[in-house]
Amino acid sequence: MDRDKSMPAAGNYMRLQFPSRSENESLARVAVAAFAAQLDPTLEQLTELKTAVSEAVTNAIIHGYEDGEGEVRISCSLHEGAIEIVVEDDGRGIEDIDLARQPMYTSRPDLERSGMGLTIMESFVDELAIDSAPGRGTRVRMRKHIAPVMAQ
Amino acid sequence: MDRDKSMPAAGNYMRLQFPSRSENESLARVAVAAFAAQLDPTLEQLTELKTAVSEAVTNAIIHGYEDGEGEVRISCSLHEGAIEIVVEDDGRGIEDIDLARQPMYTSRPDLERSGMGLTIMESFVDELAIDSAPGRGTRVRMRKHIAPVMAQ
Amino acid sequence: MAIESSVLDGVLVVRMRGDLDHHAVERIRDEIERELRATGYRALVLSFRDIDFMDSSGLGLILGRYRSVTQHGGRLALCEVGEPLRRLFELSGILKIVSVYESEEAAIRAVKEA
Amino acid sequence: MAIESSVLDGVLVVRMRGDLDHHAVERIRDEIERELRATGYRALVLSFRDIDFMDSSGLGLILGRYRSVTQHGGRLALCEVGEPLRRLFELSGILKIVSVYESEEAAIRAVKEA
Ligand SMILES: Nc1ncnc2c1ncn2[C@@H]1O[C@H](COP(=O)(O)OP(=O)(O)O)[C@@H](O)[C@H]1O
Ligand SMILES: Nc1ncnc2c1ncn2[C@@H]1O[C@H](COP(=O)(O)OP(=O)(O)O)[C@@H](O)[C@H]1O
Repeated sequence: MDRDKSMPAAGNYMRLQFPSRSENESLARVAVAAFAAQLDPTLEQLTELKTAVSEAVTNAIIHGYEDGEGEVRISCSLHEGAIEIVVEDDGRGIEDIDLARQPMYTSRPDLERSGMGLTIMESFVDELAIDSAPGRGTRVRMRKHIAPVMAQ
Repeated sequence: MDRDKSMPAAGNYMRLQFPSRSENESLARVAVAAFAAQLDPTLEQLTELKTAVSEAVTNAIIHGYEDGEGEVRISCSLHEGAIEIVVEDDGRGIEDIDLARQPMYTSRPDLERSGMGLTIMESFVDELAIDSAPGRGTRVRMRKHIAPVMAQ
Repeated sequence: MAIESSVLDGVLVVRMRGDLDHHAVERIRDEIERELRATGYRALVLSFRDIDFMDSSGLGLILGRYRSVTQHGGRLALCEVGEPLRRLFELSGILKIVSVYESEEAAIRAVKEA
Repeated sequence: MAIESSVLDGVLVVRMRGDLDHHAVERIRDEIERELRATGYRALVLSFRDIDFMDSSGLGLILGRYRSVTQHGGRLALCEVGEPLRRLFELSGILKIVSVYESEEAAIRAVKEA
Protein backbone atom coordinates (compact mmCIF):
# COMPACT_ATOMS: atom_id res chain seq x y z
CA MET A 1 0.00 0.00 0.00
CA ASP A 2 2.06 2.89 -1.24
CA ARG A 3 0.02 6.04 -0.70
CA ASP A 4 2.63 8.09 -2.49
CA LYS A 5 1.74 6.90 -5.91
CA SER A 6 -2.04 6.99 -5.94
CA MET A 7 -3.06 9.92 -3.79
CA PRO A 8 -0.23 11.72 -2.13
CA ALA A 9 -1.04 12.56 1.42
CA ALA A 10 -4.81 12.71 0.90
CA GLY A 11 -6.50 12.88 4.28
CA ASN A 12 -3.26 13.47 6.11
CA TYR A 13 -3.20 15.98 8.95
CA MET A 14 -1.07 17.30 11.77
CA ARG A 15 -1.81 19.20 14.94
CA LEU A 16 0.71 21.28 16.85
CA GLN A 17 0.38 23.14 20.15
CA PHE A 18 2.86 25.31 22.01
CA PRO A 19 2.88 28.18 24.50
CA SER A 20 2.60 31.73 23.17
CA ARG A 21 6.31 32.52 23.24
CA SER A 22 8.02 34.29 20.41
CA GLU A 23 10.76 31.65 20.26
CA ASN A 24 8.13 29.19 18.98
CA GLU A 25 7.35 31.22 15.86
CA SER A 26 10.06 29.50 13.87
CA LEU A 27 8.93 26.06 15.10
CA ALA A 28 5.46 26.82 13.72
CA ARG A 29 6.82 27.82 10.32
CA VAL A 30 9.17 24.87 10.06
CA ALA A 31 6.53 22.31 11.09
CA VAL A 32 3.94 23.62 8.63
CA ALA A 33 6.54 23.73 5.86
CA ALA A 34 7.63 20.14 6.61
CA PHE A 35 4.01 19.02 6.47
CA ALA A 36 3.23 20.98 3.29
CA ALA A 37 6.30 19.44 1.65
CA GLN A 38 4.13 16.38 0.95
CA LEU A 39 2.31 18.35 -1.75
CA ASP A 40 5.65 19.19 -3.38
CA PRO A 41 5.20 22.98 -3.31
CA THR A 42 7.47 25.40 -5.15
CA LEU A 43 9.91 27.43 -3.08
CA GLU A 44 7.69 30.46 -3.61
CA GLN A 45 4.59 28.66 -2.36
CA LEU A 46 6.53 27.45 0.65
CA THR A 47 7.68 30.98 1.45
CA GLU A 48 4.09 32.23 1.16
CA LEU A 49 2.84 29.51 3.52
CA LYS A 50 5.57 30.14 6.06
CA THR A 51 4.92 33.87 5.96
CA ALA A 52 1.16 33.47 6.43
CA VAL A 53 1.68 31.06 9.34
CA SER A 54 4.24 33.35 10.91
CA GLU A 55 1.77 36.26 10.76
CA ALA A 56 -1.07 34.27 12.31
CA VAL A 57 1.09 32.84 15.10
CA THR A 58 2.65 36.21 15.86
CA ASN A 59 -0.84 37.74 16.09
CA ALA A 60 -1.93 35.04 18.53
CA ILE A 61 1.12 35.76 20.70
CA ILE A 62 1.10 39.56 20.59
CA HIS A 63 -2.56 40.43 20.20
CA GLY A 64 -4.36 37.31 21.40
CA TYR A 65 -2.39 36.75 24.57
CA GLU A 66 -0.85 40.25 24.68
CA ASP A 67 2.55 38.74 25.43
CA GLY A 68 1.18 36.82 28.41
CA GLU A 69 1.16 33.05 28.41
CA GLY A 70 -1.45 30.95 26.66
CA GLU A 71 -1.53 28.13 24.16
CA VAL A 72 -1.39 28.47 20.39
CA ARG A 73 -2.89 25.60 18.39
CA ILE A 74 -2.23 24.87 14.76
CA SER A 75 -3.88 22.23 12.67
CA CYS A 76 -3.12 21.41 9.06
CA SER A 77 -4.82 19.07 6.67
CA LEU A 78 -4.46 18.18 3.01
CA HIS A 79 -7.37 18.06 0.58
CA GLU A 80 -6.95 17.37 -3.11
CA GLY A 81 -3.79 19.33 -3.61
CA ALA A 82 -4.68 22.09 -1.16
CA ILE A 83 -3.49 22.67 2.37
CA GLU A 84 -5.78 24.01 5.06
CA ILE A 85 -4.17 25.62 8.08
CA VAL A 86 -6.04 26.70 11.20
CA VAL A 87 -4.33 28.84 13.83
CA GLU A 88 -6.21 29.29 17.10
CA ASP A 89 -5.75 31.08 20.37
CA ASP A 90 -7.91 31.51 23.50
CA GLY A 91 -6.92 35.12 23.88
CA ARG A 92 -8.72 38.46 23.90
CA GLY A 93 -10.33 38.13 20.50
CA ILE A 94 -11.04 40.77 17.86
CA GLU A 95 -13.85 43.30 18.35
CA ASP A 96 -14.09 44.52 14.78
CA ILE A 97 -12.80 42.04 12.21
CA ASP A 98 -13.43 44.37 9.24
CA LEU A 99 -11.32 47.05 10.87
CA ALA A 100 -8.60 44.52 11.74
CA ARG A 101 -8.41 43.42 8.10
CA GLN A 102 -7.72 46.94 6.81
CA PRO A 103 -4.19 47.35 5.49
CA MET A 104 -2.02 49.33 7.93
CA TYR A 105 -4.50 49.03 10.79
CA THR A 106 -2.87 47.95 14.01
CA SER A 107 -4.03 48.20 17.61
CA ARG A 108 -0.41 48.11 18.74
CA PRO A 109 1.60 50.87 17.05
CA ASP A 110 3.50 51.06 20.36
CA LEU A 111 5.04 47.67 19.49
CA GLU A 112 6.06 48.93 16.04
CA ARG A 113 3.52 46.66 14.36
CA SER A 114 3.01 47.50 10.71
CA GLY A 115 -0.66 46.53 10.50
CA MET A 116 0.14 44.46 7.40
CA GLY A 117 -0.15 40.96 8.86
CA LEU A 118 -3.70 40.16 7.79
CA THR A 119 -3.17 41.84 4.41
CA ILE A 120 -0.12 39.67 3.77
CA MET A 121 -1.98 36.53 4.82
CA GLU A 122 -4.83 37.42 2.48
CA SER A 123 -2.50 37.87 -0.43
CA PHE A 124 -0.36 34.77 0.24
CA VAL A 125 -3.18 32.21 0.58
CA ASP A 126 -6.30 31.54 -1.50
CA GLU A 127 -8.84 31.76 1.29
CA LEU A 128 -8.70 33.47 4.66
CA ALA A 129 -11.51 33.22 7.18
CA ILE A 130 -11.39 34.76 10.64
CA ASP A 131 -13.67 33.78 13.52
CA SER A 132 -13.29 35.61 16.76
CA ALA A 133 -15.15 35.92 20.02
CA PRO A 134 -14.06 38.93 22.09
CA GLY A 135 -12.73 37.71 25.42
CA ARG A 136 -12.57 34.12 24.21
CA GLY A 137 -10.23 33.80 21.31
CA THR A 138 -9.55 33.86 17.61
CA ARG A 139 -9.49 31.22 14.92
CA VAL A 140 -7.88 31.92 11.57
CA ARG A 141 -8.47 29.45 8.75
CA MET A 142 -6.34 29.60 5.63
CA ARG A 143 -6.51 27.48 2.52
CA LYS A 144 -3.95 27.41 -0.23
CA HIS A 145 -3.92 25.37 -3.38
CA ILE A 146 -0.52 23.79 -4.01
CA ALA A 147 -0.52 20.80 -6.33
CA PRO A 148 -2.63 19.74 -9.28
CA VAL A 149 -5.49 17.44 -8.26
CA MET A 150 -4.49 13.78 -8.51
CA ALA A 151 -6.69 11.07 -9.93
CA GLN A 152 -7.75 8.79 -7.09
CA MET B 1 11.00 40.50 29.30
CA ASP B 2 13.56 38.76 27.17
CA ARG B 3 13.49 35.08 28.09
CA ASP B 4 16.44 34.42 25.85
CA LYS B 5 18.97 35.95 28.12
CA SER B 6 17.98 34.71 31.56
CA MET B 7 16.62 31.20 31.11
CA PRO B 8 16.49 30.06 27.56
CA ALA B 9 13.27 28.29 26.84
CA ALA B 10 12.75 27.08 30.41
CA GLY B 11 9.29 25.59 30.72
CA ASN B 12 8.68 25.67 27.01
CA TYR B 13 6.90 22.72 25.39
CA MET B 14 5.32 21.55 22.18
CA ARG B 15 2.85 18.84 21.30
CA LEU B 16 2.47 17.30 17.88
CA GLN B 17 -0.04 14.73 16.59
CA PHE B 18 -0.36 13.09 13.20
CA PRO B 19 -1.70 9.90 11.65
CA SER B 20 0.56 6.85 11.56
CA ARG B 21 1.75 7.30 7.99
CA SER B 22 5.34 6.86 7.01
CA GLU B 23 5.35 10.20 5.17
CA ASN B 24 5.04 11.91 8.57
CA GLU B 25 8.31 10.52 9.90
CA SER B 26 10.29 13.43 8.52
CA LEU B 27 7.77 15.95 9.91
CA ALA B 28 8.33 14.45 13.37
CA ARG B 29 12.12 14.75 13.10
CA VAL B 30 12.03 18.27 11.72
CA ALA B 31 9.58 19.55 14.35
CA VAL B 32 11.55 18.08 17.27
CA ALA B 33 14.78 19.46 15.83
CA ALA B 34 13.25 22.93 15.40
CA PHE B 35 12.04 22.83 18.99
CA ALA B 36 15.35 21.52 20.36
CA ALA B 37 17.17 24.30 18.51
CA GLN B 38 16.24 26.57 21.42
CA LEU B 39 18.85 24.79 23.54
CA ASP B 40 21.49 25.46 20.89
CA PRO B 41 22.51 21.82 20.39
CA THR B 42 25.57 20.75 18.43
CA LEU B 43 24.98 19.19 15.03
CA GLU B 44 25.86 15.81 16.53
CA GLN B 45 23.31 16.18 19.33
CA LEU B 46 20.70 17.22 16.79
CA THR B 47 21.40 14.16 14.66
CA GLU B 48 21.12 11.93 17.73
CA LEU B 49 17.78 13.47 18.68
CA LYS B 50 16.40 13.19 15.16
CA THR B 51 17.51 9.59 14.93
CA ALA B 52 15.96 8.64 18.28
CA VAL B 53 12.67 10.34 17.35
CA SER B 54 12.66 8.69 13.96
CA GLU B 55 13.08 5.26 15.59
CA ALA B 56 10.27 5.83 18.08
CA VAL B 57 7.85 7.19 15.48
CA THR B 58 8.68 4.42 13.02
CA ASN B 59 8.02 1.86 15.76
CA ALA B 60 4.63 3.42 16.52
CA ILE B 61 3.72 3.24 12.82
CA ILE B 62 5.03 -0.24 12.00
CA HIS B 63 4.69 -2.12 15.27
CA GLY B 64 2.10 -0.12 17.21
CA TYR B 65 -0.42 0.32 14.43
CA GLU B 66 1.01 -2.44 12.20
CA ASP B 67 0.75 -0.13 9.19
CA GLY B 68 -2.94 0.52 9.85
CA GLU B 69 -4.14 3.98 10.73
CA GLY B 70 -3.95 5.46 14.20
CA GLU B 71 -2.59 8.61 15.79
CA VAL B 72 0.98 9.19 16.90
CA ARG B 73 1.49 11.82 19.62
CA ILE B 74 4.74 13.54 20.45
CA SER B 75 5.33 15.93 23.27
CA CYS B 76 8.55 17.75 24.03
CA SER B 77 9.53 19.91 26.94
CA LEU B 78 12.66 21.67 28.10
CA HIS B 79 14.06 21.41 31.61
CA GLU B 80 17.31 23.04 32.68
CA GLY B 81 19.24 22.36 29.53
CA ALA B 82 17.65 18.97 28.84
CA ILE B 83 14.94 18.01 26.40
CA GLU B 84 12.32 15.43 27.24
CA ILE B 85 10.52 13.76 24.35
CA VAL B 86 7.53 11.45 24.74
CA VAL B 87 6.28 9.43 21.75
CA GLU B 88 2.96 7.66 22.23
CA ASP B 89 0.68 5.40 20.26
CA ASP B 90 -2.60 3.61 21.04
CA GLY B 91 -1.52 0.52 19.17
CA ARG B 92 -0.96 -3.12 20.02
CA GLY B 93 1.61 -2.56 22.75
CA ILE B 94 4.66 -4.60 23.71
CA GLU B 95 4.26 -7.94 25.51
CA ASP B 96 7.85 -8.31 26.69
CA ILE B 97 9.72 -5.04 26.99
CA ASP B 98 13.00 -6.70 28.05
CA LEU B 99 12.95 -8.86 24.94
CA ALA B 100 12.06 -5.86 22.76
CA ARG B 101 15.08 -3.97 24.11
CA GLN B 102 17.56 -6.67 23.12
CA PRO B 103 19.84 -5.61 20.29
CA MET B 104 18.83 -7.29 17.01
CA TYR B 105 15.48 -8.48 18.34
CA THR B 106 12.64 -7.70 15.98
CA SER B 107 9.15 -9.13 15.73
CA ARG B 108 9.05 -8.16 12.05
CA PRO B 109 12.00 -9.68 10.18
CA ASP B 110 9.56 -9.97 7.26
CA LEU B 111 9.67 -6.17 6.93
CA GLU B 112 13.49 -6.22 6.92
CA ARG B 113 13.63 -4.56 10.34
CA SER B 114 17.07 -4.66 11.88
CA GLY B 115 15.95 -4.86 15.50
CA MET B 116 18.34 -2.02 16.35
CA GLY B 117 15.80 0.78 16.90
CA LEU B 118 15.58 0.63 20.69
CA THR B 119 19.33 0.01 21.00
CA ILE B 120 20.02 3.13 18.94
CA MET B 121 17.57 5.18 20.99
CA GLU B 122 19.22 3.99 24.19
CA SER B 123 22.63 4.99 22.98
CA PHE B 124 21.59 8.38 21.52
CA VAL B 125 19.71 9.75 24.54
CA ASP B 126 20.56 9.84 28.24
CA GLU B 127 17.41 8.18 29.54
CA LEU B 128 14.94 5.89 27.85
CA ALA B 129 11.81 4.63 29.59
CA ILE B 130 9.19 2.46 27.92
CA ASP B 131 5.67 1.96 29.22
CA SER B 132 3.40 -0.33 27.33
CA ALA B 133 0.04 -1.98 27.82
CA PRO B 134 -0.59 -4.86 25.41
CA GLY B 135 -3.63 -4.06 23.32
CA ARG B 136 -3.64 -0.45 24.41
CA GLY B 137 -0.50 1.27 23.37
CA THR B 138 3.07 2.28 24.02
CA ARG B 139 4.69 5.33 25.52
CA VAL B 140 8.39 5.99 25.06
CA ARG B 141 9.99 8.72 27.15
CA MET B 142 13.45 9.98 26.26
CA ARG B 143 15.54 12.58 27.99
CA LYS B 144 18.71 14.10 26.64
CA HIS B 145 20.93 16.72 28.17
CA ILE B 146 21.89 19.40 25.66
CA ALA B 147 23.04 22.68 27.14
CA PRO B 148 24.83 23.67 30.32
CA VAL B 149 22.43 24.62 33.12
CA MET B 150 21.78 28.37 33.17
CA ALA B 151 21.59 30.47 36.27
CA GLN B 152 17.99 31.59 36.73
CA MET C 1 19.17 35.76 14.10
CA ALA C 2 22.32 37.78 14.41
CA ILE C 3 23.36 41.24 13.32
CA GLU C 4 26.73 42.56 12.36
CA SER C 5 27.23 46.29 12.21
CA SER C 6 29.97 48.63 11.16
CA VAL C 7 30.31 52.37 10.71
CA LEU C 8 31.65 53.51 7.34
CA ASP C 9 32.24 57.27 6.91
CA GLY C 10 29.60 57.97 9.56
CA VAL C 11 27.08 55.63 7.98
CA LEU C 12 25.82 52.82 10.24
CA VAL C 13 25.62 49.66 8.18
CA VAL C 14 23.66 46.77 9.74
CA ARG C 15 23.75 43.32 8.18
CA MET C 16 21.06 41.04 9.48
CA ARG C 17 21.33 37.26 9.24
CA GLY C 18 18.67 34.57 9.67
CA ASP C 19 14.92 34.82 10.17
CA LEU C 20 13.59 38.34 10.60
CA ASP C 21 10.39 37.58 12.52
CA HIS C 22 8.73 39.04 15.63
CA HIS C 23 11.07 37.05 17.90
CA ALA C 24 14.17 38.38 16.15
CA VAL C 25 12.89 41.93 15.85
CA GLU C 26 12.21 42.21 19.57
CA ARG C 27 15.82 41.30 20.18
CA ILE C 28 17.59 43.44 17.62
CA ARG C 29 15.52 46.64 17.71
CA ASP C 30 17.24 47.97 20.83
CA GLU C 31 20.63 46.96 19.54
CA ILE C 32 20.19 48.98 16.35
CA GLU C 33 18.76 51.95 18.28
CA ARG C 34 21.78 51.91 20.59
CA GLU C 35 24.16 52.08 17.66
CA LEU C 36 22.07 54.78 16.00
CA ARG C 37 22.35 56.85 19.14
CA ALA C 38 26.13 56.37 19.17
CA THR C 39 26.40 57.50 15.54
CA GLY C 40 23.99 60.44 15.92
CA TYR C 41 21.19 58.95 13.73
CA ARG C 42 22.86 60.36 10.67
CA ALA C 43 22.56 57.56 8.18
CA LEU C 44 21.49 53.92 8.34
CA VAL C 45 21.84 51.15 5.78
CA LEU C 46 20.04 47.87 6.43
CA SER C 47 21.33 44.92 4.44
CA PHE C 48 18.96 42.02 3.75
CA ARG C 49 21.53 39.87 1.96
CA ASP C 50 21.62 37.12 4.59
CA ILE C 51 17.95 37.20 5.55
CA ASP C 52 16.41 33.77 4.99
CA PHE C 53 12.88 34.70 5.99
CA MET C 54 10.97 37.86 6.82
CA ASP C 55 7.39 38.68 7.75
CA SER C 56 5.54 41.88 8.64
CA SER C 57 7.51 42.21 11.86
CA GLY C 58 10.47 43.06 9.64
CA LEU C 59 8.38 45.75 7.93
CA GLY C 60 7.64 47.17 11.38
CA LEU C 61 11.35 47.20 12.17
CA ILE C 62 12.13 49.10 8.97
CA LEU C 63 9.30 51.61 9.49
CA GLY C 64 10.32 52.13 13.10
CA ARG C 65 13.94 52.84 12.14
CA TYR C 66 12.74 55.07 9.30
CA ARG C 67 10.86 57.10 11.89
CA SER C 68 13.69 57.40 14.37
CA VAL C 69 16.30 58.24 11.74
CA THR C 70 14.23 60.84 9.87
CA GLN C 71 13.14 62.45 13.16
CA HIS C 72 16.80 63.24 13.67
CA GLY C 73 17.23 64.50 10.14
CA GLY C 74 19.06 61.34 9.07
CA ARG C 75 18.55 59.00 6.12
CA LEU C 76 17.72 55.33 5.67
CA ALA C 77 18.41 53.02 2.74
CA LEU C 78 17.94 49.29 2.27
CA CYS C 79 20.02 46.97 0.15
CA GLU C 80 20.33 43.45 -1.28
CA VAL C 81 16.68 42.51 -0.95
CA GLY C 82 16.36 39.03 -2.46
CA GLU C 83 13.54 37.69 -4.60
CA PRO C 84 11.52 36.01 -1.79
CA LEU C 85 11.33 39.31 0.13
CA ARG C 86 10.48 41.47 -2.90
CA ARG C 87 6.78 40.67 -2.80
CA LEU C 88 6.55 41.57 0.86
CA PHE C 89 8.17 44.93 0.16
CA GLU C 90 5.90 45.60 -2.80
CA LEU C 91 2.74 44.55 -0.98
CA SER C 92 3.52 46.77 1.97
CA GLY C 93 4.02 49.97 0.01
CA ILE C 94 7.22 50.52 1.96
CA LEU C 95 9.09 51.21 -1.27
CA LYS C 96 7.22 54.51 -1.54
CA ILE C 97 9.14 55.91 1.41
CA VAL C 98 12.44 53.98 1.52
CA SER C 99 14.76 53.20 -1.36
CA VAL C 100 16.25 49.79 -2.04
CA TYR C 101 19.68 49.45 -3.65
CA GLU C 102 21.33 46.51 -5.35
CA SER C 103 24.55 46.76 -3.38
CA GLU C 104 25.69 47.96 0.00
CA GLU C 105 28.04 50.44 -1.68
CA ALA C 106 25.22 52.02 -3.68
CA ALA C 107 23.08 52.32 -0.53
CA ILE C 108 25.93 53.91 1.43
CA ARG C 109 26.59 56.38 -1.39
CA ALA C 110 22.90 57.29 -1.55
CA VAL C 111 22.55 58.11 2.15
CA LYS C 112 25.81 60.05 2.15
CA GLU C 113 24.94 62.16 -0.86
CA ALA C 114 21.78 63.43 0.74
CA MET D 1 14.48 10.54 -1.27
CA ALA D 2 15.72 9.61 -4.71
CA ILE D 3 18.09 7.02 -6.07
CA GLU D 4 20.30 7.10 -9.11
CA SER D 5 21.75 3.88 -10.36
CA SER D 6 24.20 2.83 -13.02
CA VAL D 7 25.89 -0.39 -14.05
CA LEU D 8 29.68 -0.25 -14.36
CA ASP D 9 31.42 -3.43 -15.62
CA GLY D 10 28.52 -5.52 -14.31
CA VAL D 11 28.53 -3.80 -10.91
CA LEU D 12 25.27 -2.14 -9.91
CA VAL D 13 26.07 1.18 -8.28
CA VAL D 14 23.20 2.83 -6.38
CA ARG D 15 23.55 6.39 -5.12
CA MET D 16 20.90 7.34 -2.60
CA ARG D 17 20.00 10.95 -1.90
CA GLY D 18 18.03 12.49 0.98
CA ASP D 19 16.66 10.94 4.17
CA LEU D 20 17.03 7.18 4.42
CA ASP D 21 14.20 6.42 6.84
CA HIS D 22 11.39 3.84 6.93
CA HIS D 23 9.32 5.87 4.47
CA ALA D 24 12.16 6.05 1.96
CA VAL D 25 13.24 2.44 2.42
CA GLU D 26 9.77 1.11 1.66
CA ARG D 27 9.88 2.95 -1.62
CA ILE D 28 13.38 2.14 -2.84
CA ARG D 29 13.76 -1.48 -1.71
CA ASP D 30 11.79 -2.85 -4.65
CA GLU D 31 13.56 -0.55 -7.08
CA ILE D 32 16.98 -1.82 -6.01
CA GLU D 33 15.79 -5.45 -6.07
CA ARG D 34 14.49 -4.97 -9.61
CA GLU D 35 17.83 -3.71 -10.79
CA LEU D 36 19.67 -6.46 -8.94
CA ARG D 37 17.55 -9.00 -10.77
CA ALA D 38 18.37 -7.35 -14.09
CA THR D 39 22.10 -7.48 -13.34
CA GLY D 40 22.06 -11.02 -11.96
CA TYR D 41 22.81 -10.06 -8.33
CA ARG D 42 26.51 -10.12 -9.12
CA ALA D 43 27.78 -7.06 -7.33
CA LEU D 44 26.19 -4.09 -5.57
CA VAL D 45 27.73 -0.86 -4.36
CA LEU D 46 25.60 1.44 -2.18
CA SER D 47 26.82 5.03 -1.99
CA PHE D 48 25.88 7.09 1.07
CA ARG D 49 27.51 10.29 -0.16
CA ASP D 50 24.27 12.24 -0.51
CA ILE D 51 22.43 10.78 2.47
CA ASP D 52 21.43 13.57 4.86
CA PHE D 53 19.88 11.36 7.50
CA MET D 54 19.63 7.66 8.22
CA ASP D 55 18.09 5.54 10.97
CA SER D 56 17.81 1.80 11.61
CA SER D 57 15.51 1.39 8.61
CA GLY D 58 18.61 2.07 6.51
CA LEU D 59 20.45 -0.68 8.39
CA GLY D 60 17.57 -3.01 7.54
CA LEU D 61 17.86 -2.05 3.87
CA ILE D 62 21.59 -2.82 3.85
CA LEU D 63 21.16 -6.14 5.66
CA GLY D 64 18.31 -7.10 3.35
CA ARG D 65 20.38 -6.40 0.24
CA TYR D 66 23.37 -8.19 1.81
CA ARG D 67 21.16 -11.24 2.15
CA SER D 68 19.74 -11.18 -1.36
CA VAL D 69 23.10 -10.52 -3.00
CA THR D 70 25.06 -13.15 -1.07
CA GLN D 71 22.31 -15.73 -1.59
CA HIS D 72 23.07 -15.41 -5.29
CA GLY D 73 26.80 -15.62 -4.72
CA GLY D 74 27.26 -11.88 -5.30
CA ARG D 75 29.08 -9.21 -3.31
CA LEU D 76 28.08 -6.00 -1.53
CA ALA D 77 30.18 -2.97 -0.60
CA LEU D 78 29.29 0.42 0.85
CA CYS D 79 31.03 3.70 0.21
CA GLU D 80 31.29 7.35 1.24
CA VAL D 81 29.70 6.98 4.67
CA GLY D 82 29.86 10.42 6.29
CA GLU D 83 30.63 11.23 9.91
CA PRO D 84 27.01 11.49 11.13
CA LEU D 85 26.26 7.96 9.89
CA ARG D 86 29.48 6.40 11.22
CA ARG D 87 28.16 5.91 14.74
CA LEU D 88 25.05 4.17 13.46
CA PHE D 89 27.20 1.77 11.45
CA GLU D 90 29.50 1.11 14.39
CA LEU D 91 26.67 0.62 16.87
CA SER D 92 24.90 -1.84 14.63
CA GLY D 93 27.84 -4.15 14.12
CA ILE D 94 27.11 -4.08 10.40
CA LEU D 95 30.77 -3.37 9.67
CA LYS D 96 31.57 -6.95 10.71
CA ILE D 97 29.85 -8.28 7.62
CA VAL D 98 30.02 -5.50 5.02
CA SER D 99 33.01 -3.37 4.09
CA VAL D 100 32.92 0.39 3.75
CA TYR D 101 35.19 2.17 1.28
CA GLU D 102 36.24 5.80 1.03
CA SER D 103 35.38 6.15 -2.63
CA GLU D 104 33.00 4.62 -5.12
CA GLU D 105 35.95 3.48 -7.25
CA ALA D 106 37.51 1.60 -4.34
CA ALA D 107 34.17 -0.08 -3.56
CA ILE D 108 33.68 -1.11 -7.20
CA ARG D 109 37.19 -2.49 -7.37
CA ALA D 110 36.63 -4.49 -4.18
CA VAL D 111 33.44 -6.21 -5.33
CA LYS D 112 34.95 -6.98 -8.75
CA GLU D 113 38.12 -8.49 -7.37
CA ALA D 114 36.22 -11.02 -5.36
N1 LIG E 1 -5.19 36.58 17.17
C1 LIG E 1 -5.60 37.85 17.40
N2 LIG E 1 -6.15 38.18 18.60
C2 LIG E 1 -6.56 39.45 18.86
N3 LIG E 1 -6.46 40.46 17.95
C3 LIG E 1 -5.93 40.19 16.74
C4 LIG E 1 -5.48 38.89 16.40
N4 LIG E 1 -5.02 38.92 15.13
C5 LIG E 1 -5.17 40.19 14.70
N5 LIG E 1 -5.73 40.97 15.67
C6 LIG E 1 -6.05 42.41 15.56
O1 LIG E 1 -5.99 42.77 14.20
C7 LIG E 1 -5.08 43.85 14.02
C8 LIG E 1 -4.43 43.77 12.67
O2 LIG E 1 -3.62 42.62 12.57
P1 LIG E 1 -2.43 42.57 11.52
O3 LIG E 1 -2.95 42.98 10.19
O4 LIG E 1 -1.80 41.24 11.61
O5 LIG E 1 -1.42 43.70 11.99
P2 LIG E 1 -0.42 43.85 13.23
O6 LIG E 1 -0.13 42.50 13.79
O7 LIG E 1 0.76 44.48 12.63
O8 LIG E 1 -1.12 44.73 14.23
C9 LIG E 1 -4.12 43.73 15.17
O9 LIG E 1 -3.47 44.95 15.46
C10 LIG E 1 -5.06 43.29 16.30
O10 LIG E 1 -5.76 44.36 16.84
N1 LIG F 1 5.50 1.29 19.60
C1 LIG F 1 5.58 -0.05 19.60
N2 LIG F 1 4.46 -0.81 19.58
C2 LIG F 1 4.52 -2.17 19.59
N3 LIG F 1 5.69 -2.85 19.57
C3 LIG F 1 6.85 -2.16 19.58
C4 LIG F 1 6.85 -0.74 19.59
N4 LIG F 1 8.14 -0.33 19.61
C5 LIG F 1 8.89 -1.45 19.60
N5 LIG F 1 8.13 -2.55 19.59
C6 LIG F 1 8.59 -3.97 19.61
O1 LIG F 1 9.95 -3.98 19.95
C7 LIG F 1 10.71 -4.65 18.92
C8 LIG F 1 12.11 -4.04 18.84
O2 LIG F 1 12.03 -2.70 18.37
P1 LIG F 1 13.29 -2.03 17.66
O3 LIG F 1 14.49 -2.26 18.50
O4 LIG F 1 12.95 -0.62 17.37
O5 LIG F 1 13.51 -2.87 16.34
P2 LIG F 1 12.69 -2.96 14.96
O6 LIG F 1 11.81 -1.73 14.81
O7 LIG F 1 13.75 -3.01 13.95
O8 LIG F 1 11.86 -4.20 15.05
C9 LIG F 1 9.88 -4.50 17.68
O9 LIG F 1 10.20 -5.46 16.71
C10 LIG F 1 8.46 -4.64 18.24
O10 LIG F 1 8.14 -5.98 18.44
